[in-house]
Amino acid sequence: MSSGTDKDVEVKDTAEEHSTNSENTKPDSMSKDEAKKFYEEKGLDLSPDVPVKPKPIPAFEKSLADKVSSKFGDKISVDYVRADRIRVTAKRENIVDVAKFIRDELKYDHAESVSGVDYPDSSEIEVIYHLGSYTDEKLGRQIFALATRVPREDVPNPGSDSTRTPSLRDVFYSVEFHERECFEMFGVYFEGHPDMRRLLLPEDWADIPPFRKDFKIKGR
Amino acid sequence: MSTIAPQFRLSRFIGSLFDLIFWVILIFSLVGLPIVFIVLFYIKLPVINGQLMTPYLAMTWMADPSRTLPIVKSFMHTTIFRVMAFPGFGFAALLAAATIFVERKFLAKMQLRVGPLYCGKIEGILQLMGDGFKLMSKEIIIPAKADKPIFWLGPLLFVGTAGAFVALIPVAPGWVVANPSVGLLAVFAVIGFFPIIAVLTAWAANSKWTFIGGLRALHQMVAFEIPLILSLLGVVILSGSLNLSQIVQSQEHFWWIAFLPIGAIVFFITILAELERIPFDLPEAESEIVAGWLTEFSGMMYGLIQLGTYLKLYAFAGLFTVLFLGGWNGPMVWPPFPQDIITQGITIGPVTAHFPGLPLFDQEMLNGTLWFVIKTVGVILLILLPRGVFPRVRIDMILHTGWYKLIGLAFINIFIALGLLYAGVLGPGGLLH
Amino acid sequence: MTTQLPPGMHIETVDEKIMTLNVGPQHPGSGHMRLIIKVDGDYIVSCDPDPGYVHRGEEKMAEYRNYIQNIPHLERPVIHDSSNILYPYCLGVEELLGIEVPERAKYIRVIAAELNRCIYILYWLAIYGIFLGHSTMFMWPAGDRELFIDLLEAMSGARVTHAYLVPGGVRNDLPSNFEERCLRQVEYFEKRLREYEAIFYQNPLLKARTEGSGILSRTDAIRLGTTGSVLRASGVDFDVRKKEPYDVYENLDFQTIVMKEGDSYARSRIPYLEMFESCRIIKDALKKMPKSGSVRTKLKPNPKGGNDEVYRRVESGRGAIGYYIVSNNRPEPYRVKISVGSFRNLICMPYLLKGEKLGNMPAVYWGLNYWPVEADR
Amino acid sequence: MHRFLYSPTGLLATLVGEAASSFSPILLLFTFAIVATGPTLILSRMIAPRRTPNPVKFLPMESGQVPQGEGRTHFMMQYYSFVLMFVVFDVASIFLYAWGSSILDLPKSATLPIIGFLAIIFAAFAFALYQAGRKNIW
Repeated sequence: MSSGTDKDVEVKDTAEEHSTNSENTKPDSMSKDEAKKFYEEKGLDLSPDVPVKPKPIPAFEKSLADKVSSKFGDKISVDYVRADRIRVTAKRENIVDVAKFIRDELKYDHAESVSGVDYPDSSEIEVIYHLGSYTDEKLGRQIFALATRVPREDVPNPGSDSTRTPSLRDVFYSVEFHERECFEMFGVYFEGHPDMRRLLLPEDWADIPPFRKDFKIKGR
Repeated sequence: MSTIAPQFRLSRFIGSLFDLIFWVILIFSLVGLPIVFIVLFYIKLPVINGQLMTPYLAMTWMADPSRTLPIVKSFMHTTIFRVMAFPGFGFAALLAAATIFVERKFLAKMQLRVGPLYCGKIEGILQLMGDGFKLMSKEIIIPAKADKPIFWLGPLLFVGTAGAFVALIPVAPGWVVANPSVGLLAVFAVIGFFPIIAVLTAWAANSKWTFIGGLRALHQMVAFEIPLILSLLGVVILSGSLNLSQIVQSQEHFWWIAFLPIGAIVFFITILAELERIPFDLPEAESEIVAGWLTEFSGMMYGLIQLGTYLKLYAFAGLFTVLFLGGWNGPMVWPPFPQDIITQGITIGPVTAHFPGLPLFDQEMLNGTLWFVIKTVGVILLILLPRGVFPRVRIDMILHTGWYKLIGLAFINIFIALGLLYAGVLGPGGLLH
Repeated sequence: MTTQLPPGMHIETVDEKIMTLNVGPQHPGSGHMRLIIKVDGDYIVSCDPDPGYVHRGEEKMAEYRNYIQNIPHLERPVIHDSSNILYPYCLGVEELLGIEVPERAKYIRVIAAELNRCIYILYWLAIYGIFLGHSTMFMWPAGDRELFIDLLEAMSGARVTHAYLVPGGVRNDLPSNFEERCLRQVEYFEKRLREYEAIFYQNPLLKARTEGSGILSRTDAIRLGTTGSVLRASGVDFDVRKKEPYDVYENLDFQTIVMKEGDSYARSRIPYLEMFESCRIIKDALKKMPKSGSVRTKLKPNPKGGNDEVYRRVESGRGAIGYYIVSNNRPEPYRVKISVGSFRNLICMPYLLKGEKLGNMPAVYWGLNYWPVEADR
Repeated sequence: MHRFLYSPTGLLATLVGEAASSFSPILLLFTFAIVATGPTLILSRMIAPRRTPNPVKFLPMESGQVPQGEGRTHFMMQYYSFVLMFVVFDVASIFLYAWGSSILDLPKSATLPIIGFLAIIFAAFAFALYQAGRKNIW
């Protein structure tokens, strides 16, 4: 992807660019053995006759990720940069700053979703904000995944244990209901959220937050 | 266990029959005979075949066929018959029932459906009956904190008031239940009751939705009562009378809709609002306030309200016909009663039967009724039509329409009527009279 | 805030005459959800949406089933748009497993998705009509849905829950003679759509009622992160089909419908106009589709994703649907998160209804293109 | 004797007067409608099932929730100005009928004061509507 030098040209044929982009990757496609090795590293289990197409690191996304990492340095870690997708993990202390930077400098303006992922093995819960942009034409196909990790307690007490992180509601207004959902499904308390109440679950829900891994579906 | 009456004994059955006969005789002599005497003393009875009718004599129509038709005919000229059957309740209820069926089929055709189809084999003609039985067999649930007497009274009052409205509509020359000299004012008085009943039951039900619905009914009256009153002033000016029958007679040559189309339009719009039909069905707006003031009604209470609503629909359509479409006036299309049946009787094979007292109705009355029904049904269809075309409006739009537009149009209508009168086009000595 | 309290009205002063209304879940003007509305007379002073009456934990259930078993139950949140809600899942799983989809299958998927979008929008439009008291607008779209239901039944064998899209392509090829039938029905449908315009959208009473009610400005639409028709009605030109074209949407000829007004009328009109575009897409796709070829890449039985994650999104009838799938080298996904347009638009409800008249509530509520079952998942 | 018993005017007319007797059929039809339809309520009460009562069944409609607050409250509906105007102008417009029904008997010069009256009403309408539009929150 040609890093968005000229805006008009880019807007007109983003689609074309994308296809040429994948063609460009073809010359450096690997041989069958190499591909097998590549997929084994990734942990993929594929039938051998599936065509192999590893993706290179696109330039435009790389430039965005570099902006973030040059600003925050060690405070964040860039997990991956792929076509249209960037993922950055920040510490929960500075996630608000990172989010503000992403909003003001990179022009991402809304959150598409807030997902929690429970990792009982490392005793952590990951909260991932998928951010998108409506205002910036170049970012139309981009999703910026901003993740943070919060400690997880084995006996959860939602709202009054250490499973808490600063809310991004003042940065991205659109996370309001997503964070409420994350709160009741994972027990992650978002500090500074004005309206941290239950949303989807029944009023009399008395069990642990249901999307944690130690909550088992009955009959399974 | 499958027998219908397992405890059946023939002797007891016969014994119970005797019991029954005893009680019938007892009750008849204690209650029936006094009633006969009361009728003899107080009710005006007709003279049939030169003989004054008495209740005892009335019984003889079964034995003497020559008396049958005169008695029936004399009965038809009593107030009781008018109230119960012809221009009154029975006629209106029949038309109302037909309206419900026609509405469902008509609307279905408009919306590319078939409508009622199965009940009654032919195009679901008995659907209404089925619905009636269904409503009757449903449990009536009254909210615990409701004001029970008022709540029970609500549907009855509604039907009664609709009946009172029906009483004022003249159907054919001389065929009207009540003919007061200020009939139009009586109409206004009766119309004013409907929102009051709505508010009363809404208050009695002790539910929020009914309460808001009742208030909306009140606001609807506030918005449309004055345009309704003012739009009819033109008709009164031109015909010079408040009596509905005289207003119809005044339209013998021209219908007032030809001269006062604006008034007719305003009146038609206010009819839709008073009937709570679709562009203005705010008191029952189901997507906003469940069912408005009808929310807590269940079973037959709801059925009675529906009956009252359709009686009201007939009465308003009749009023429109009377005021603007010339009521019963129309060319004579009803064939005269064949004279040879009166003079020679009906011959079926060897038997010739004479029916003194024929014809039951005179030609003028039948013709008038025909025209009235045709016009009224037309108006009813016109009232049903917006339901398939328009969405519901908002309460502020209703108030705005009523006060800013319809009242202005009604005033214009009054000046048109005055202009016609003073320009010498209409009125006594006018060009067209 | 676009809609302020009416002049002369303050929450503090009107507190004691406020009435709390529970709109839903058993209310003809609500779906499977509840709006706790406080009204002062005819004006709504606050609105607190309470979804969750049909929450079934689809995301949790997905963690217990393997990638193929997940297909039928992941389309349950919105069965009227079942192809579109499965679409991003298939795209995501294909990306996870590194599968290529045959060219013909891509076109068939697009056709199925657009047919399903029409089914959904017609259903939505029917309810929009009856919410505003327009019963004809309820019956007509509900009847015309049958056209597309029949087509999808011919394609997939099921009338509503198709489960037609699978990772690797589509479940089966088109039946014979499908192209002519589809073209004929779509062309008939376009004629019908123009009649909708005459009876509904040009209706003066409808315009008077919905124009200018519940205005959502462009800035607010972006700030609240709305999506789909709500976003486009506020003047933001964003459609995932254009911005991030998946499968063959980049080859097809269609436009994004955008309106500037941002009121309830615009929100109701955008989906209607999009049905014309859907018809164009279907006709174009039928023309450009390869006439023969494979429609499905065979997967290995019980495939495993790597230690990886994907986020894929498509444009559904209610806006962007995004699937966030985390896999951990097992046949079942480790976590599936469905970001649906309905849930994202829910945030508008307290925002738009405040200060609105009670009579505008159905128009604003349903104009948000909010599908309670989908929002709850 | 005979004449007294069957007087042609009838009892009602002699007692309450000619005018009232022309209204009495309205009341008669009002009563008849109630008498004719009321028994359906009783019939319905007889044939309809009455299942075991429970308190939830008799709650007022609250969309499936436990009712909160009273149904009969002090509730201010807006558009008060229109209600106020209604109270005034409804009576005024009914008065016009007294003139309208007798206009054919009146001399033409009698119309002028009425025209003046209409003008006053119209001006008052306009002023009241202007005020109502100014304070639309009434």
